[in-house]
Amino acid sequence: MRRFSLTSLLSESMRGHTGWGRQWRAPEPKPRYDVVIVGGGGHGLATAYYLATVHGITNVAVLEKGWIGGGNTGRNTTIIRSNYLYDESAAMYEHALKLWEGLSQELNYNIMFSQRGVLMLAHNIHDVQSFKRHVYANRLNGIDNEWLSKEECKAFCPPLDISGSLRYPVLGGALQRRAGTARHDAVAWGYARGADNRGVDIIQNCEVTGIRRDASGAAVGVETTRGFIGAGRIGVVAAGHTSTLMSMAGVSMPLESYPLQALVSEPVKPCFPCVVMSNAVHAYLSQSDKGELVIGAGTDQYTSYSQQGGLHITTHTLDAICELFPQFTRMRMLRSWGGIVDVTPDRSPIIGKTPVPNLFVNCGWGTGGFKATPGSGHVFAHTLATGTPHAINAPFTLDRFRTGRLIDEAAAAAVAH
Amino acid sequence: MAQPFRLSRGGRVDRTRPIVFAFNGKPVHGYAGDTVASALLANGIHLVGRSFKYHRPRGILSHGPDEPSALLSVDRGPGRIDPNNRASVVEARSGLRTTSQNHWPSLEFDVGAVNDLLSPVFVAGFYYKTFMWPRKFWDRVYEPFIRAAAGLGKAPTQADPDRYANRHAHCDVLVVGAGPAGLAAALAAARTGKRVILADEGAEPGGSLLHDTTSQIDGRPAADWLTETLAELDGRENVILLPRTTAFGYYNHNHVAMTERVTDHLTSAAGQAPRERLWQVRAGEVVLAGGAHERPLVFADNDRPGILLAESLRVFLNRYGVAPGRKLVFATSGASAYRAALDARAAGLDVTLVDLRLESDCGPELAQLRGAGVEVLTGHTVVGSKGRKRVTGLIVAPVGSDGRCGGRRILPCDCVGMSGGWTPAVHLFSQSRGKLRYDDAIDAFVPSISAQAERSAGAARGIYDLAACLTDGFAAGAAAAGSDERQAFKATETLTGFQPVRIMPTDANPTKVRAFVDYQNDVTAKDIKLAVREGFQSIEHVKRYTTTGMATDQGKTSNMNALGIVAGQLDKALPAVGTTTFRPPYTPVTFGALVGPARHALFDPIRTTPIHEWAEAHGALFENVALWRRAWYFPKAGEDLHAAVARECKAVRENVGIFDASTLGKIEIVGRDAAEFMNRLYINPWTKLAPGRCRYGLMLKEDGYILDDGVVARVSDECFHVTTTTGGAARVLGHMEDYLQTEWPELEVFLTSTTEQWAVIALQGPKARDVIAPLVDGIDLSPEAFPHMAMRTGMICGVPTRLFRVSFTGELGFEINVPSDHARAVWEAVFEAGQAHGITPYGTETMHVLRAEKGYIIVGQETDGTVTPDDVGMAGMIPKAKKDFVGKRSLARPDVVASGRKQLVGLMTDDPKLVLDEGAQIVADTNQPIPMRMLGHVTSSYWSANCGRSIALALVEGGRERMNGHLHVTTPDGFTRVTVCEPVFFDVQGERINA
Amino acid sequence: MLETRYRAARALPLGAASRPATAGSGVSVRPAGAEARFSLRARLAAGAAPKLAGLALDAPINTVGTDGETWIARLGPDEWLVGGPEADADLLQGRIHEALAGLPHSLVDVSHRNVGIDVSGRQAAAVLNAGCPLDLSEAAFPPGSATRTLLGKAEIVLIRATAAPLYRVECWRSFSTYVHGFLNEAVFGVEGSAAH
Amino acid sequence: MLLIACPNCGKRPETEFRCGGQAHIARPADPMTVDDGGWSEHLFVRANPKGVHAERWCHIHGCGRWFNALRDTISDRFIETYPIGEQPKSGVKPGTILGTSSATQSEARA
Repeated sequence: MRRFSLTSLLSESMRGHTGWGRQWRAPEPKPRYDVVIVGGGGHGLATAYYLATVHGITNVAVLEKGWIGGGNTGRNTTIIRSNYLYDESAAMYEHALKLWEGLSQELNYNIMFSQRGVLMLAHNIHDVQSFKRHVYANRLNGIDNEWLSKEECKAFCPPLDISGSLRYPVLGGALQRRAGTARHDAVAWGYARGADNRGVDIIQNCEVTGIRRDASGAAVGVETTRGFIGAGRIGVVAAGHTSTLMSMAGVSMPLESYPLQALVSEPVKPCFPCVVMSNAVHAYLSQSDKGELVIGAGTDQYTSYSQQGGLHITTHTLDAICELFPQFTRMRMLRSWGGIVDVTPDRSPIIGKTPVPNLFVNCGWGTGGFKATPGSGHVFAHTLATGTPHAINAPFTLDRFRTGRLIDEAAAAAVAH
Repeated sequence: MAQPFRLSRGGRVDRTRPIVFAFNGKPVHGYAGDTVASALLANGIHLVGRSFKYHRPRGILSHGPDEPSALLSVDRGPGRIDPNNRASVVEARSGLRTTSQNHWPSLEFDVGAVNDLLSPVFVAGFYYKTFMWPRKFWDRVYEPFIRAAAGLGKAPTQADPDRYANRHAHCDVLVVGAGPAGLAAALAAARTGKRVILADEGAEPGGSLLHDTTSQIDGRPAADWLTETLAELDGRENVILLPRTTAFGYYNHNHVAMTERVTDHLTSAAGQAPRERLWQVRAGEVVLAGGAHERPLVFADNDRPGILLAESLRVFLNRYGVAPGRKLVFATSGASAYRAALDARAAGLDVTLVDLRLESDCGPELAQLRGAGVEVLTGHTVVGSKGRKRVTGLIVAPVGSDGRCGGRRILPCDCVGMSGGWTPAVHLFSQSRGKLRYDDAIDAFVPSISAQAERSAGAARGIYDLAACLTDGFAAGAAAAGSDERQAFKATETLTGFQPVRIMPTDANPTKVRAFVDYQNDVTAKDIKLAVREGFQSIEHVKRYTTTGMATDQGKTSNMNALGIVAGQLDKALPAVGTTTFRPPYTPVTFGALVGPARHALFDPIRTTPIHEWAEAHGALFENVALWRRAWYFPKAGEDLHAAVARECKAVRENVGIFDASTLGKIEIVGRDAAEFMNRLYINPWTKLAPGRCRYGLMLKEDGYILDDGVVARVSDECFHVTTTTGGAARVLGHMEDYLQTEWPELEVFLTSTTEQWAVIALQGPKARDVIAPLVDGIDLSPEAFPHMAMRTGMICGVPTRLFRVSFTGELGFEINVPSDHARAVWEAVFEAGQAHGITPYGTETMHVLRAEKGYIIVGQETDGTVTPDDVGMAGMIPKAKKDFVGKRSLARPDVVASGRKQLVGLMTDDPKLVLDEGAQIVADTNQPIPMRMLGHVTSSYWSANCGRSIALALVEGGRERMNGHLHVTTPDGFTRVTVCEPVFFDVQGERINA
Repeated sequence: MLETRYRAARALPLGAASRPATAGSGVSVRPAGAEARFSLRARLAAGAAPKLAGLALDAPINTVGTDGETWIARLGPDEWLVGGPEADADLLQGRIHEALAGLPHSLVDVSHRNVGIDVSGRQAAAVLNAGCPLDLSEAAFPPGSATRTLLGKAEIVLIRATAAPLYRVECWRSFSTYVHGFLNEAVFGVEGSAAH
Repeated sequence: MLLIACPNCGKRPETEFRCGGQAHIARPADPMTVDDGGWSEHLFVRANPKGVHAERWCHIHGCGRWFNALRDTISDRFIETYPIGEQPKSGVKPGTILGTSSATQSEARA
């Protein structure tokens, strides 16, 4: 692998950049791999990378039906934070955040992890209680998250209006300073390059059409549009398409796939320093390094694989953005897009074994998957390599829906009374 | 005033109405009907901006929405400044102040242009390869530098004084685009009598007919046909003609979103009219007639100011009467540029044309142009341009059939019109999720399989000949309206046909050539090739890695060239590389238009009760609860929250308090099976509840967790008056209707929301009875006749009431339900009657404290969607004999019956003055290492004036086993010790309530 | 004393609302006065079609009938909204019970829950369409139409009883400030339109 | 925004409706006799098909009635809507993947 650095960049610039090779190969699939990962998004590629680097398992294929990073990895608002309430979620996302902090160097790929801080605004007394509950829980879990008065919020995010004239005035906020954003595409490409360099085969335009099981019921490989590929273990990491894939092995999942929309404005000079989230009015806003305001919208109410939602979801989101930041009404929406998010009943992921031997699944990240990418890949690699879950993903079983041991962050945030 | 490049005649501008606007502080003169671009060109101004990355001088490329380079900040007055406006679509008017962007200190002398020298380093994706060391530098040095360099104009900083409107509309046929095909389609559809909407993004409908000065349609000049057609459409009741209206989004089920620009072009204040209007059209059928976009040619330094698209050059000549130069060179690989050259020649300009095609591949246009006395160099490529802030010459060379270039020749010029062929505007078709097909004959993707009820017509599907466009449009319009009518139009033959070219052949070292593909994002052909070499081979990957097609023009001029270069590099057929999926919007849309009226007071409804104005007049502060605004507390002069609440709390327990509980949800449940229905929905039993009696009801979701609670009165055998929480009203009614309609349709029960029919005045405190006694008619208020948890109907202050004897404070209490329009009067009468008893109005904060003193839970505060009845000590309400109710089965799940669940307890701090933070976490041992084991959290915490100390409720793991034990609770700077106690702090025996 | 003082005085939430809004569009937005309203729920037996004020309850869903004073809007298969003069409230209630004797039904007084706003004028439909997503053309929403729907972020019942360009917007009390404000804003929103 | 044919009110915009998820999941007659696995399936496991989906909708801001629908989750096109308690008439089975045949084309216009 040609190492990326200022030196190599400068030396290449002398010769028209003709010396850069492929960042990852385009190999033909082998007949069999120790591990086959279905889904070439950030989570799948990270899984392959950590299988190779942490567990020394390099006879690995990542199968992607389209192009890598083309699903939710490339369709989100790139927010990264770890200030979750429950121990289980906090451990997972903090594990990821720690990996994010060194990821550019680890991958030798600038994924532009920007710790500009994520500020969650409290607009009513219930928000205040809920956010303080998070702040205290995070403190005891060793996760940075601090309560800011509204004046401190304004100091941290000057575009904010704290005059009290808003429909839902800002009462304060919870700030995680280590949180921020990253360049989503680069995450997929960086992991792909790192995994490929260690021998992992990344096979694009290869759609899985079936999961083959032996007489004992164990999974032994996948049928694909490029033929059968044998596998010691199979890890399905396919976000919105998980239900479809798992049904190929006869496994029904507690999942529903919804369209999730996001949009960006035209690029402008820096005008917004951090990430602001407002659950009360449903607004998520940051400014990309390119200058676009990046705005997350909500999910549509129905399941769909169309990657297209309704206009009313967009307008509803912009209502909230322009209520919080009335100076932005003359900005323009440049692009909008939709992803397919797979949502579990408790809105927490499922990572681990399935009823089918040798078949493992990592899904159900809902709207929160991007931020977990390195952590998710890391613990799933452990699960695939050892056949048992890592301590961090052990609580995120499929079985919890039977026992009732749910990890319901959304319910914990509750509703206004 | 002098407009040196304005032709002496021609064009559709109104020469009797001169206008003047500012560009970078200098006056620019033009005429009504000009765009900012045409007026600038009329004044010889080509340099209008600096490019995104390299800060290269840039001019005006296009006349329309595909313009990538000429982006200006436009100032229309205070609060009305916005960036990134395309000069080619902003209608010029007096008073505008326009400024160029992305340069320092000035447009002419831009320090950022040093980036151009560094361009060998700043190639596609260079930033992924560097800026990684030292690690800390990213946030502090590199990223701030990149951010400052990026972006185009400056974001607005003031609130926008303009108004925006929304309009839902329906029609049988929506026609998008009022060029020849769209007009013919609208005509055909309109003649059937169906409802037609015709929308066009231009200031004037007509499309190419507005600058077609030579064609004839059915024997008369095209302009005349246009006038007649518009007159016919305008005269029809069933047609809505919308100029300045861009259809930008094609959503599900023929929902098409369009923005109409209503006032930006008006000089005089437009009264109260909105700036823009969002049209949300639900169309029976859609005809897409959005035309086609011209492709630039990709050659070295093809981005110099003065180099325009050939057809745009023709538009400036014919529509605006502006000559973008005096000595013109057209460079082309197709026929349409010949038409522009002919028109330029006819306008008296010096014209040369360079055609990549061999002589033998050219059509009749060649002879035509030569016949007009124009020099035409066929079989010639363009290898570069001369000039810096303005093109001064085009470097051309003959190219052999082997692709080799012959001797170079410089054609001096002050303006270039280039044409690399045409790309149908399939954006909306693609948004509708129709499938595209690559048409080899015209080197373009065209609509193939529809996914919705739409059809494309004319150039939008690759039909470029005028007569064919008209005929096609008419057929599409008629078919969309369900008519078999067809009409064959006759028109002057259009010069069509081109030879696809990705990168112009060149003799230069390809690693040195900078030929721009995406002008705005400064993406060169070299960048695209680099991306492909590095393994980015899907067009989506190439886009994301190089940023080609990601700028504000969304690749309208660049996509096909980029795609072609990728295909060439991979040696694949173009369709094998695929095309990108188009997503809304077609052109950028202001947030304001999308928000419409939903701003300020109309952002979200503010729900208020009939008592609201009274509370306001009595100094209440309010809190938001769901959509409601509720009185929070009633401070007297000099009181803060703490002091006011302490006073209110004491007043209730000592005398009497009055509280507005109107926001509580209310549902009237009526029918033969009402009790059975209640049995199934609540954990409690209802069959034996006597009419006139009340019961506290608790409702679960099917997953076993608490959904809502409230007091329920049985009005009669077949009628219950149910109350819900304020925020839960709609949710509970929805939950009930769902079960009633879908699970138990056999039950004869009807549900009606009466939340707003009844206002609720809560009167709480030992003197409550004394206050209302003189006001009530027909109800015996004595404790024997009217015990706690009873409901009576009668009159109060002369209006009917359902009077509840209930208490959320632990005191003697009444909740007076009266019809809402009478509530203010009754409230005032009660307040007046209460004066003698020390009546005190109180708000939600005091309500919270008083109920916490008694350990009454609030759903949503003590519970959070993961709490069961047993967790809050209410499992005893479930009758043993009850076989089923919603949520019962889930209460038997292994982890729900397991020990160690969090249970509701009270907490008392060692320091009685210390009020815990709500949300504070609880641990057993403060010396354990992080991560600590948390046992639960504080759900409610207050200063209790009545107890003379702080009190708190908490959910604690195994809490009921920990009575009188010590735990530790987080504080802002550490921990504090607490003692676990029963969750009741005042009147533990509960005697006061029965007073 | 108290009785006479309060019985007559219904304090309507928009009672103090500003003058009827009219702008260049000529649309008038006017809060209605005090009226009696009932939510009627009933399961009609096959063939049995009780009549009320001469209006059949089995009229198609989403239609309204009126005898000039009383109006009955059928909002769903088993739901009607009935309106009439304030003074006739008790009478009306009695008549409904009488008409439905023997049929399972529920009649709930919602006079104070609902607030009426009348929108009239040539462009009334366009004003409503600022927030109402329905097709309000003559063909799709002719005189005699009534339905529950949305206006912006509020639920309304929209009633067009007569041929005049006059629409009754009924909403819940606490939404009336929003709905009234929305309609007033929408009056401006139709200005400057190229389309009429 | 979808356009949904309410069986009572005809085609109305999606914002008037609330989606209630998968249809035809009947509440067990006696839930206490269902084992933990079965109850978990009842509560949580959903078909989530890429293709035809049977789902519940409520015309909450219209007639207030619940009904069922068959919708293709790939194209978001409705195949039919039908009353609660009934089965679809079209005979299209949930889970079916519809092609872009001319038949479905004409449905786009239906």
